[in-house]
Amino acid sequence: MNDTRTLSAEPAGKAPAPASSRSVRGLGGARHLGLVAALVLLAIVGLVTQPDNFATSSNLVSVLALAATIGVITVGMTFVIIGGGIDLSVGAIMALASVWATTVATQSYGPVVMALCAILVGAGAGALNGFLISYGRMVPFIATLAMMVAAGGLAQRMSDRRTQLVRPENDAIMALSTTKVLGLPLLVYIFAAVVAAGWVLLNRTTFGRRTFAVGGNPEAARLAGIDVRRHTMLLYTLSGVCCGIAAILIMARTTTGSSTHGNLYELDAIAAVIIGGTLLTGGRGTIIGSILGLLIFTVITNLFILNGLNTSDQLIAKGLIIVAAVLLQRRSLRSSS
Amino acid sequence: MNDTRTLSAEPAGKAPAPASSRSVRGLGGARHLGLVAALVLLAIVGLVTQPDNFATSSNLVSVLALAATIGVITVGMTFVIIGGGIDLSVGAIMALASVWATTVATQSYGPVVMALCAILVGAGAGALNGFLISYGRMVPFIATLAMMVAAGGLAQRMSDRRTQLVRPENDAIMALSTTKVLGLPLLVYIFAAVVAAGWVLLNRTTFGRRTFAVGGNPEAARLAGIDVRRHTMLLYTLSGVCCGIAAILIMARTTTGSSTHGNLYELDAIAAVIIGGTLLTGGRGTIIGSILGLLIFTVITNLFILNGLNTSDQLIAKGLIIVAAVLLQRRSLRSSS
Amino acid sequence: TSNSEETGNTNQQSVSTGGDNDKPGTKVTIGFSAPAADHGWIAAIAKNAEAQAKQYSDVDFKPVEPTNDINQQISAVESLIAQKVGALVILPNDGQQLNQVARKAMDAGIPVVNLDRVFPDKLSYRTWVGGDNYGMGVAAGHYIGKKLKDKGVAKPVILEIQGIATLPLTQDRSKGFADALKTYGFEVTAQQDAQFTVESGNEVAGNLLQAHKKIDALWNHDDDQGVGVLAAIKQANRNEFFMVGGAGSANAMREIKNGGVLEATVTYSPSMASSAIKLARLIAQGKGMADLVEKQVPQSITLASETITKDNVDQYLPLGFES
Amino acid sequence: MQDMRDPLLVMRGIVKQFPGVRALDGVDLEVRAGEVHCLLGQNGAGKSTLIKTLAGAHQPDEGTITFAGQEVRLTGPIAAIKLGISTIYQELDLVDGLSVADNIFLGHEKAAFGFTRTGDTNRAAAELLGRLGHGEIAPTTEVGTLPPAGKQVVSMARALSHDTRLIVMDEPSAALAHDEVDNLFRIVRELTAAGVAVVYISHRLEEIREIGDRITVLKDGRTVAVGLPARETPTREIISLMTGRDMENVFPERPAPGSHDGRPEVLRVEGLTVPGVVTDVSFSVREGEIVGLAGLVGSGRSEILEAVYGARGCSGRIELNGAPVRGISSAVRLGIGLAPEERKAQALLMDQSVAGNITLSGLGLYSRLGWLDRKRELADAKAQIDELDLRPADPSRPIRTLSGGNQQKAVLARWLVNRRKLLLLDEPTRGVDVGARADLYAVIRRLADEGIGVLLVSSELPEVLGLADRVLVIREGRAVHQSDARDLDEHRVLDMIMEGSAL
Ligand SMILES: Nc1ncnc2c1ncn2[C@@H]1O[C@H](COP(=O)(O)OP(=O)(O)OP(=O)(O)O)[C@@H](O)[C@H]1O
Ligand SMILES: Nc1ncnc2c1ncn2[C@@H]1O[C@H](COP(=O)(O)OP(=O)(O)OP(=O)(O)O)[C@@H](O)[C@H]1O
Ligand SMILES: [Mg+2]
Ligand SMILES: [Mg+2]
Repeated sequence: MNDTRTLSAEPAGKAPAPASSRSVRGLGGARHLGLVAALVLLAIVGLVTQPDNFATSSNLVSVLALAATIGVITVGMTFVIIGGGIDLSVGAIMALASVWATTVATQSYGPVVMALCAILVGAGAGALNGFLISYGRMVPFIATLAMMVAAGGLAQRMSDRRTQLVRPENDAIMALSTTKVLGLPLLVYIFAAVVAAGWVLLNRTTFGRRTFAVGGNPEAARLAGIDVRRHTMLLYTLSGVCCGIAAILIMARTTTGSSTHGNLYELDAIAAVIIGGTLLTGGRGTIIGSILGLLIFTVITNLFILNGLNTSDQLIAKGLIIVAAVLLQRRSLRSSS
Repeated sequence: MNDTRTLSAEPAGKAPAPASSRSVRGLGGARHLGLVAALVLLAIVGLVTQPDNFATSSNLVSVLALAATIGVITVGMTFVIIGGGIDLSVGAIMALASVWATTVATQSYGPVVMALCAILVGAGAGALNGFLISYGRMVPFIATLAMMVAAGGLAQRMSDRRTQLVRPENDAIMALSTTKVLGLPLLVYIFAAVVAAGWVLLNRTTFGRRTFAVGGNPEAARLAGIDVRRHTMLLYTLSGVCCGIAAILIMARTTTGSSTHGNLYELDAIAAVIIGGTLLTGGRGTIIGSILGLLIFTVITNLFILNGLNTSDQLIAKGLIIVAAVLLQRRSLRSSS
Repeated sequence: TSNSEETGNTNQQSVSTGGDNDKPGTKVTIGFSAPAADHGWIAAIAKNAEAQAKQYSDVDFKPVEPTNDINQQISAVESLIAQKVGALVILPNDGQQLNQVARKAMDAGIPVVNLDRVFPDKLSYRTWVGGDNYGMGVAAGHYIGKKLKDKGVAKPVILEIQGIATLPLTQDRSKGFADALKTYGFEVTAQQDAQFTVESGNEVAGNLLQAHKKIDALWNHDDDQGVGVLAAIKQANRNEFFMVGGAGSANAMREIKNGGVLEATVTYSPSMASSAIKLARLIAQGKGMADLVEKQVPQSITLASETITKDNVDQYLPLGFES
Repeated sequence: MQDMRDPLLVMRGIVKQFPGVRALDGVDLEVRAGEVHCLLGQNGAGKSTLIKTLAGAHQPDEGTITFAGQEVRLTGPIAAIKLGISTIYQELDLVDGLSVADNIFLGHEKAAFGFTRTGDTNRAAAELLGRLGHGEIAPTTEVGTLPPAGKQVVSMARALSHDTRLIVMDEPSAALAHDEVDNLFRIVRELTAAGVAVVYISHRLEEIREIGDRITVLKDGRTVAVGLPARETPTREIISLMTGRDMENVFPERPAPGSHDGRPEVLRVEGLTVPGVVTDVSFSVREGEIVGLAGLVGSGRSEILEAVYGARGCSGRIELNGAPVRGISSAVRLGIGLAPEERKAQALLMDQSVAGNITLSGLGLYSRLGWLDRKRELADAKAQIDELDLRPADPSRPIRTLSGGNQQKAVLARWLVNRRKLLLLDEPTRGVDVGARADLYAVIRRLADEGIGVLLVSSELPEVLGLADRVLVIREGRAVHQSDARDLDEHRVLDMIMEGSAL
């Protein structure tokens, strides 16, 4: 055969990873170099400006604990966006789940039921999103916007707009945030477990493959015999479940359920996913990238507060850092090709 | 004349409108029937629940005045989204423009300079967005998110987080909201003028045609000889200009410039555009649809105000109405094919 | 912070002890507009106003959609003006931004009772009733300053967690706090702002505690976000300092009673909404205040900010609002 | 077991209505096991629609489908796949973000309890690719990085990955060059030898002759001929069945050799180098001359066109009528037009009308200070639609609903409204039917006669040799030969383009 080289041509622009780096690609090798570089730069800034406070274990634990809640949501969001959708309702669903789980009735059954309740509420709301989108054929942006508004209202109604305390007898919930194993609070382990499970689901299962297909080319997915609608339902349900888990974490951290929880989380989660290299158009993306993107945001906030910057300056700096991080990442992608 | 219809493809995708409805299509005929139906339904609800208050001229004026500010922003957003982008920074740019225009220095030059200042600030911020996106090749979501954060911070810094009053000698600005011509305040005319100009620009000029091309298939647009980058720059600049005009209107309405203006306007504007039938993926959409979408939101709010519904119930109802409106619209599209 | 046992609705701060004034008079429609009730204190404001109005058979209460968007609030007030209500009670999102429309109401002959956040133009309201934000900061500053002075701490680390930074009330509170501390020769070491929500309080405090390994005192402007602040303190396992709250929620009072990091809170009571309704009714009916000599309601009433500590908490508990 | 002469598939009276179009209007089709059944018809005749109903992707409005003696209802793609019907679609439907192996096994992944078995998947994919003669495509490559021909191979591998009794191939050779078509035929023969039936769609009659057994001809959504013998039926008869008209010569008359000699050069290219793809290519195109570029897929012909158009970074001199070309806008301003290779990705606005697509690069012609004169715009678009016999002749129809060949005509029309000095045509007749092809050739020649220079890339040698005045043979990015087209024949050119690269 003489046509051997012609059909496997690698276009320069798209930067196929060299064979040696392929094995790590799934785990976030070269393609995440820019993000890692941004994180390292931020860490250096932290070390220089706050030598005593930044690199302490308690500060790092605190950063992880702060990242955990949105982190869990970000995992679900990554699936939804890779699958070609978007979920604006994550914050509101989390709020609703936290409120539902802290009603007097639910609390009377103890912490396990509370946790289950949060997850079920999340799953239910997510499934409703999925239903509206796949079977009702609504645009994801609008369907989840409607859910965001309605779930927020329901959460307010249910809680009568009050902050609901987790009762002392259910302090097993709070223990997630106060009990430490090997120096890390339990909720960090939950976060890690969700990330790991998300990674495996995305990269090692047929569900994950099909998510890429559904997002990348729904018509091709349909012709390949994939039930695109069912899959879409599942994606939003998964995102809802993540919101339910996040609700448990936020209850643990704040000791409350409240309709004000999760305000603007959707923006943070989407931004993390996109900074992490997932395309808003679907079909491409990684969990690791999203988590790195999120950590960048969390570390920025941490650095600002450690350095006592006021909010206005924080905001300006944040804008600049986002731009810098993205340009840095693109640069590293280009040079790695 | 049956050839006026032929240059813009049918939005209903596969469903060409029947010949009879074609003549009105450009102005938003059949394709917007669902939206109009939703508006009519809302009006009926208004008439039934508030027979004395809803259909009064003062209430309708109030609805239009309320819609004007976001309305102007929505026009710019429609261009950006048809062009394949998104602009999260509209609210923040409006806030920044309002703050800049109400600084002591600017106010000393009188109302005309204030208005020019607002527009220039908007244009500048928009152009920077466009630059980052087209020449810096950043994802629009991230670039404008960075701008949203940074412009918000800058507005806070500039105003020292205080609300800046428009000084009495510059009350020509306030006059936009208080002076009425034929019963309507001037700002409603400004709104109408922006909508009309937007419609003409989108449907009757090469700029508009190229916007569809750039959003629909940027590679094809490039190979057809369109300078895609320059066009993208212009689109975001246009959106920025709209934010500047909106800043003038908000100054007129509130008599102030403030960094808190425009909070979450981006979400409302995007939602209006999408409910109006413009695709988030670009290449398709209408100004009229966006404005109808916005009016639906505004009328919903107005109805809630008139009926004194409590917030939680409002939110739940709003979510349901959004879903209903969209399903109604799709139904009408289907049956018109 | 409520759980059902307490939601038995004992603490709606609607009181009717106005002597003859509470007897039914001419019928009055009172329009009411406030920011969105996404926050315990504001929710208490809305509830108190409604509950107070319900006490009077001669009051027709017309609340409009609460919103955090100034543009919508303007629209809401416009609609009340169009409906020709007898009096308006307005808690603006921002006094300056709502000034024009309030003025419009006054010009149309509708008396406006300005609640809490003040309009800059005195022609825009008939009466202002509100808390003393500056005084609140002063009270917190004095409590912290005095206590640290007594302990003999030389250069104390004093932190401040504000509410929403862009609100004038936040700036007033911070100014009062700084001024009061100055009288002891102290100053604020670090200041961050939160969003009045539990979760933002938790996040800001979580980070702030990392920045300062040893703290002497902490003032948190708002007891709603204070729940999150307290949780963060617990999670960081810190107790070397004491904390002062703000507003006076029932939950904060219970914490004070139990003894812990939270030692005091300075009040900023949502009961002002009940008072505002009462005043609006009186104004519309042309009556004066029973305990005053004057025949008309005063032009401005500033509530005092009180300091609640373990010593007097029992006395205040019934007034605490459930956040 | 079934007898070879019993039909494996019988479709009767299939009707499929789209809004405004009756794409299928009572089609019959009979396919036997082990045969290559060719489906012919003009662009828009309904071939793709028919095979989509067979694949379960469309639901027919009327008609019956009998497969292996059983009447079946194909409720979705899965149903068809389960029966053993696999399809290679005309518009390659692959997922760019997934690897080659994942694409091949999409929907029927090799997995245990939902966990993919990556090793197995890659091994099986490598085996299929090897069987297709493309072992060099690594199963882990992301499909988006493959050239069109590579994607075609992956689609084929996907079809073969199922246990099939019938494979439908919708214009599989459109994206392939000469030698790869041979490879494709080898595979088809292997399949039919094993008793698999193949439905083969192509606009290239010589392929039908070579590989086909029987022919069914569609016209305007109806079957007009069934089971004609593929080798014996005269070309003239086939064409007249398809088009309803007789056609004498496919290629138009060429001017005498050397008749361009004295005319000025429109395009002059010197030392053109695109790093890694094209090396030191020099040539010129004179007024009224059609210059063809012959070469293998991947030899760099598209890159040469893109470089001339200013769409690709390169070194060397490119001049149009003496003025240097710098970037696309300068190319367009100077009077160059490009009809790119992948119409869907590079040329068309799928959401826009036919007219909107045609006038896209000529908007300046109809505007004053940016204001569009839509009446003139529409009149021009309509004129080109009539001129190219684009069907349906409705300028307001969304272009996505047109058949592939008609879409291609719209791309050409774009540069006919906006008159050019130099036209760059990259595979201008890909997917275009015989009748339309002759029309296109005539148009191209007429444009040349009007003085326009044309640079033509085609993977079909007869097209290059029959249409061009002069031919440039490209091998691995270098121009290895240049001469008058009449001095060349297919054999010689093939020798030249393969020389040195054969194993
Ligand atoms: N989704 C659709 N909506 C509306 N019309 C369609 C659609 N798909 C195809 N058509 C129309 O159906 C007819 C048949 O199209 P089809 O794609 O089957 O033709 P074809 O024979 O495959 O042509 P080609 O050789 O160009 O591929 C055409 O008129 C086409 O415009
Ligand atoms: N975007 C790209 N980046 C890098 N290399 C590319 C790109 N596109 C194509 N190539 C490679 O450049 C070489 C030349 O490709 P080109 O498309 O010019 O070939 P061609 O002769 O036009 O063949 P075809 O008949 O497929 O058009 C091939 O190896 C091809 O794979
Ligand atoms: Mg076809
Ligand atoms: Mg090519």
